[in-house]
Amino acid sequence: MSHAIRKEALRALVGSWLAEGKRVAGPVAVGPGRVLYQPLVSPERLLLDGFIRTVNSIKAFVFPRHEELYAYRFRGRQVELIDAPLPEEEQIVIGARPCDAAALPVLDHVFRWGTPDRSYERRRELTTVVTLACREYDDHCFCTSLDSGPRDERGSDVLLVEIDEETYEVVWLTSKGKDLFVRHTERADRKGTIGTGPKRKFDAAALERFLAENFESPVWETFALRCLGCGACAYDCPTCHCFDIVDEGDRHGGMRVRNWDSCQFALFTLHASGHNPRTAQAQRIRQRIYHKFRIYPDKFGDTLCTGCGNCSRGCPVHLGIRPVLEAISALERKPQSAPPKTP
Amino acid sequence: MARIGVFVCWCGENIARHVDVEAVASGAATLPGVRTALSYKYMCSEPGQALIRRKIAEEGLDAVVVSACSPHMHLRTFRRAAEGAGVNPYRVEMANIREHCSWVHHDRGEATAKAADLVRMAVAKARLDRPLEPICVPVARRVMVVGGGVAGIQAALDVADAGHQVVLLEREPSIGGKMAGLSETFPTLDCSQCILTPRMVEAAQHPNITLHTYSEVEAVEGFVGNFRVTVRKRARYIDVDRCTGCGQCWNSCPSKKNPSEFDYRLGQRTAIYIPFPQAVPARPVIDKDACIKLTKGKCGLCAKRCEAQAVKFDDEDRLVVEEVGAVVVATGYRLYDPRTPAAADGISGYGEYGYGKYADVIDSLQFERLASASGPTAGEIRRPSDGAVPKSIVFVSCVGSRDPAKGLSYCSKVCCMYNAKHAMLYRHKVHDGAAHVFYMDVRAGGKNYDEFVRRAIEQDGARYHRGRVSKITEREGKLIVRGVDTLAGEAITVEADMVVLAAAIRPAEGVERLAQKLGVGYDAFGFLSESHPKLRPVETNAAGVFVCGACQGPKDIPESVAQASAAAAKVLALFSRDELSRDPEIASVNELTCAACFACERSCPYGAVERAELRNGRGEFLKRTARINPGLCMGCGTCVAVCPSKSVDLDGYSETQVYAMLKSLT
Amino acid sequence: MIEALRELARRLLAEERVRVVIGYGQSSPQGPVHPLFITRAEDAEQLVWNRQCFSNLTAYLTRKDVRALGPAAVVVKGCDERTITVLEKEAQLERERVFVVGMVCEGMGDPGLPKCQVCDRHRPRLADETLGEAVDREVPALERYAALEAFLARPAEQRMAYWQEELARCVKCYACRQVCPLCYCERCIVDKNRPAVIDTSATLKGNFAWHITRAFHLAGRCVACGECARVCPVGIDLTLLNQSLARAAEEAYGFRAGEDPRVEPLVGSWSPQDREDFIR
Amino acid sequence: MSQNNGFDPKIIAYVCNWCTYLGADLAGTNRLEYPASVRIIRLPCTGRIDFHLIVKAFESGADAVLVSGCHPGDCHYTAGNFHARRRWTLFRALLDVLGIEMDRIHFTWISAAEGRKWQEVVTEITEKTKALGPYRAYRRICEGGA
Repeated sequence: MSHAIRKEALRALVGSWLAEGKRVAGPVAVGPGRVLYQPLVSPERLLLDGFIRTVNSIKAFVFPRHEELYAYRFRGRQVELIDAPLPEEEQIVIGARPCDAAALPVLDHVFRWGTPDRSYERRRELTTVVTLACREYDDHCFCTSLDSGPRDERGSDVLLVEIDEETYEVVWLTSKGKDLFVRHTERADRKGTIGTGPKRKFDAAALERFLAENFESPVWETFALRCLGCGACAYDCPTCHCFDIVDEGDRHGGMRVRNWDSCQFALFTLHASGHNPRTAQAQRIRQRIYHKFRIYPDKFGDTLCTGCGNCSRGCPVHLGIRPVLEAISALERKPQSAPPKTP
Repeated sequence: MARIGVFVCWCGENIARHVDVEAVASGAATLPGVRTALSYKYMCSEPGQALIRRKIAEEGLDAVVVSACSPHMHLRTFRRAAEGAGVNPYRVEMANIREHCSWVHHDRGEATAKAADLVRMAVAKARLDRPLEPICVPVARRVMVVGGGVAGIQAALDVADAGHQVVLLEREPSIGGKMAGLSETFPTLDCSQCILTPRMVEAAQHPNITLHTYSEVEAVEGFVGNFRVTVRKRARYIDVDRCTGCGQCWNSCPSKKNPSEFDYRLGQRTAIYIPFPQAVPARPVIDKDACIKLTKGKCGLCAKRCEAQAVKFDDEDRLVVEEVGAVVVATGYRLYDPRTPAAADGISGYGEYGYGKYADVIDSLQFERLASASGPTAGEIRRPSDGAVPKSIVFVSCVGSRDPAKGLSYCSKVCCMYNAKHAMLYRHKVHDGAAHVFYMDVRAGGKNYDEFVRRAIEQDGARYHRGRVSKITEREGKLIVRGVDTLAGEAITVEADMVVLAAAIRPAEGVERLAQKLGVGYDAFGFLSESHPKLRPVETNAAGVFVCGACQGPKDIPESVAQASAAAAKVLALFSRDELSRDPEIASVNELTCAACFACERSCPYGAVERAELRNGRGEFLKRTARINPGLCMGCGTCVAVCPSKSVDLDGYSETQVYAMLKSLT
Repeated sequence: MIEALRELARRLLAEERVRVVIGYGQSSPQGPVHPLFITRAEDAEQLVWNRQCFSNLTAYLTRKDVRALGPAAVVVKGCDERTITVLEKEAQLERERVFVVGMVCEGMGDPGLPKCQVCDRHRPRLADETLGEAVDREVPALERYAALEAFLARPAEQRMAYWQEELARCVKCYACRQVCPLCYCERCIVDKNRPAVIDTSATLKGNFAWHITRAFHLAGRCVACGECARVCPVGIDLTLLNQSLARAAEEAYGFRAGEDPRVEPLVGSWSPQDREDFIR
Repeated sequence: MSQNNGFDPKIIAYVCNWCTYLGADLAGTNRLEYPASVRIIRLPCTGRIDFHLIVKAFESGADAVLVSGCHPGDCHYTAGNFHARRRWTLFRALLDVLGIEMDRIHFTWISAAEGRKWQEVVTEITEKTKALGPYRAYRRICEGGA
């Protein structure tokens, strides 16, 4: 036996959340062929089918692209610091993909490490993630290569698995998730079923071997030629979490704010002295791969990637992680003498 | 953090009347970087400047904000004062709370609030001022004098006599200006031409003077010490170098009935002509609209007669470039034309006086020609209509002057004197004639001036009526002048044979265009603006450009000549230096971030941007970059605006400063 | 055409006329087409040419690591080649160091991109060698700006509301900047912090400032390759901004960026007769 | 100034040092009164006035912006205003497509002699801006957050 909800009922439920004044976000079509997680204004705009996944991720709902840390006010010649108010609104993310939700525990390691990040913590508490298991995949998807899959439950509060065209199975994974759905489901005798996910695209073990020995490999330069050095991959990534802190204000005072940043920007590592330790795009691409697959794992025992493929999907030149890891994996399989295929 | 002193000036009552200067100062004292803020009655006075110097020493200030008048008025003054106390002069800023505030906003609350804003902006800017050192540029010791009337001639001769080169420019075919056409001059009644002609010749023959007649300023480039003036030499149709001035041409010219400009249309001249016998240079020009050869293609008699073969019918305008270090503007005046209303000037005109309608209503410059021995009547007073000697003349003062309702608000200053002179000259020549003068006041301030007017009335019997003329009509060959005598309190009517209108003095035609080329300001009437009405009367706000004579305001000959000598003295002071120091507020490139797109190069009006390469200590090529040549940059900042990465910045108006000023207004 | 292209690439590399050929590649027949760098003659068969060759590859001509390879050949479409003119005018490349391979193009995408519907440069004109045969058709200026026209027909408040909604999505990933062949500054103005001209925050304020800046920095320069809008991950139609400037340049000064290598850049030149009906 | 619900518009004027600034000086010398709504930022030349300054003014809370310099042909630096004119022409097209209220951006040529024109222009744009009210749309942009 399982719990189920019909799709219209789900939409009505979303409507009732909105009516209660809750913040709800989910996939919305913002243009031809372009679906993004966006705050919902009406349940009708929620998109549950007809796309592989959004180009952005749900991380913005716990780690906004722009966040006020604290305010400062000039009082004569003194400066007064005022804490930014912590978020208070409950929010529900509906229609998240497992590769989005699985990123949340990954982010947790970072933001709860050492001194916990108060506003991140608060947002995590206030956020309920309702995930939709994947039935379709595209060439960019590679969750299975990282031992994840289309119904990965990590990070989700509720997992919806399609039973048929009308109905989802509702699997509550946390009490927060259960509270949302418990009175709105019907009992069903079927469980939702989905496939095994995208075919494996590279060998993670081979990658590990390669990274252990090839920090100085010329292969990084061949990838770098194509990379334009924008931040689309990092900003579309559910796990990338680098930020920049700046002050913005006027003569009365202002705000210290935290904004997303990307290690792919040429000036990301520019020091105040003028020195820049990563002057070449090759170094920056290498950094991104190493951080995700070696530095972060060494520190937290997990991978800083869920295999969502957004870095390629949103990439102006269709680079991103998968093509790089595929090439590396191929290199590891071949004898070392052969030069890498031109990316 | 900067150590700024804010000094708020009362300017006597000028600022303090509408701005609460104490509140402005106490508000300024709380601003970041401000060490001291105080107000004082006259900040530009010596005690005021001493106060600034003392505070700089006491408080260890490194920047100064003076909240007073326009920086165009006193920035230099305060920079010098601050420099005297050891503050870099380019760390001095002014908040203009007089011209831009107290003089234009009379609500005390609003004016004070705005003044506080202006001070805050200036402090924000001063906080970011960099200390700078002036840039030195060489001076071209050569002056251009624009206008060859008595003022221009005087200025030219003074500078030339001091040993410097002068380029004297005159629009008409001959130098001499208005004075060359005057009869006798007040208050001495000496012959105008007798005193001027020798000076004209002297100017023409002076080894240091280059004369361009029939020429105008086409364009001006450059800056003080280094102007490049393009002169348009109008086609004269005469090869001046070949011409001997023999007169064969004009004596043989069949086109004789052209109104003479020099005689103000009272006489006639030929198509090829010299404006008057004593013209300098004594070389003719051809009036291309009157010349039969040039209009119809036949004739050419003058060319046939010319033994020197100096007539060139194919002559064209030529452009000559003169490089000079200074310019003196002496473009003089013209008379207001009482006939036509000028809507643009708000002048409704004096149609009721019948000027242009009745031949015997003339203006005062025309009367000068009638009274002049070299004039169309050889000095006999004869009326234009029939050549009869008028037995009664009415002289009308203030036609256009002192009449904001219909004419111009200002006093033309010289009319009272020449009215008296005209009455006197007429009575000397026509003993039984009646000279009536209608006047509003008689303004005869000046050495021997009032005595001169008294003489006209008491010895020469001029009849003065205090009042305006309301209408002039013609009846049976007589002009009926209706007016009022406000002293007698009665309307009076005078039957006159001739009426002379003392029309207002206006600046010469086209002076605005010239002023614009030179960057000189002018007032609503077109008179050029001096830097300061009292302290810098012949300087203008365009450095290196000076004014003298009636282009700056109505004046008589002695005043014009005095001003011309003053302008010459200013030029000589400028030329006494080998080089000028120029404000170093110029652009510079951050060569590390410059993308070398050279948008700046394309936008620079001075060609001051160079393409350069950046190399490391070992001389290895790093990148290309734009670079500013500080000798050529004039600091307009156009490069800053077009630089996409904002790798160019302009000292004194830097990006940080402008944004800081904006921020100070939030 | 594709064989001719590969042959040309092979020849250029074999004869060492260039060190790299910048063209298009495809990892699988259904996969997306991406920029490809060929440095060995034998790899030339990896080059592809089809209706998915969107990228304006001239963006790579100013890249430091690409330049370091040596003289380059670049595959261009008619729309792309105009950037080469602009880059040359702005001293960003030495034309003789670049071998321009022009591809006659019937339009990209299926159905064709909007820019391809009004394209009047199917056949490159400035290339060193052009492959393929086609005829250009003249497109009236109005047709080129039809989308802009339609947008401008909305009242100003609606336009403002539209941009507030659109730009609210911008995350400032700067893909628009990085993909643009004419955004070659090493230190973009948005990264300047003394003073900070543009808020780096992806707030509405920072986003307006950024997009105004990005668009205006391309005034009289943008060749309408449309890459900025195509790559925007959040789907903001930046071409409307670019077009507004392009049309103003065309209307006021009869200027189209990159069309004529003899004409001086628009910003940085002037005429006393320039119109000024908006100036009192 | 309180006839319009107490709204005192904030107007930023970018003016060139040699013409319009002196024109405003002349207005002062001639005691020509006008509303105290304008804050002048003096720059050497209109050539220096780039579009960022206009954007920044609105970001700083301006309800209107005035940009003013020498008449064509009178530029102290010979051509700065010609360069500026071309840029403004283009920039206006961009602002227009963005739906920026064009009634809030004013361009004038005011010479050193035109004190009266300065008075008229400031008076007029102040009245116009009062009628338009505060520039709420741009305030919304600035307060819109992320």
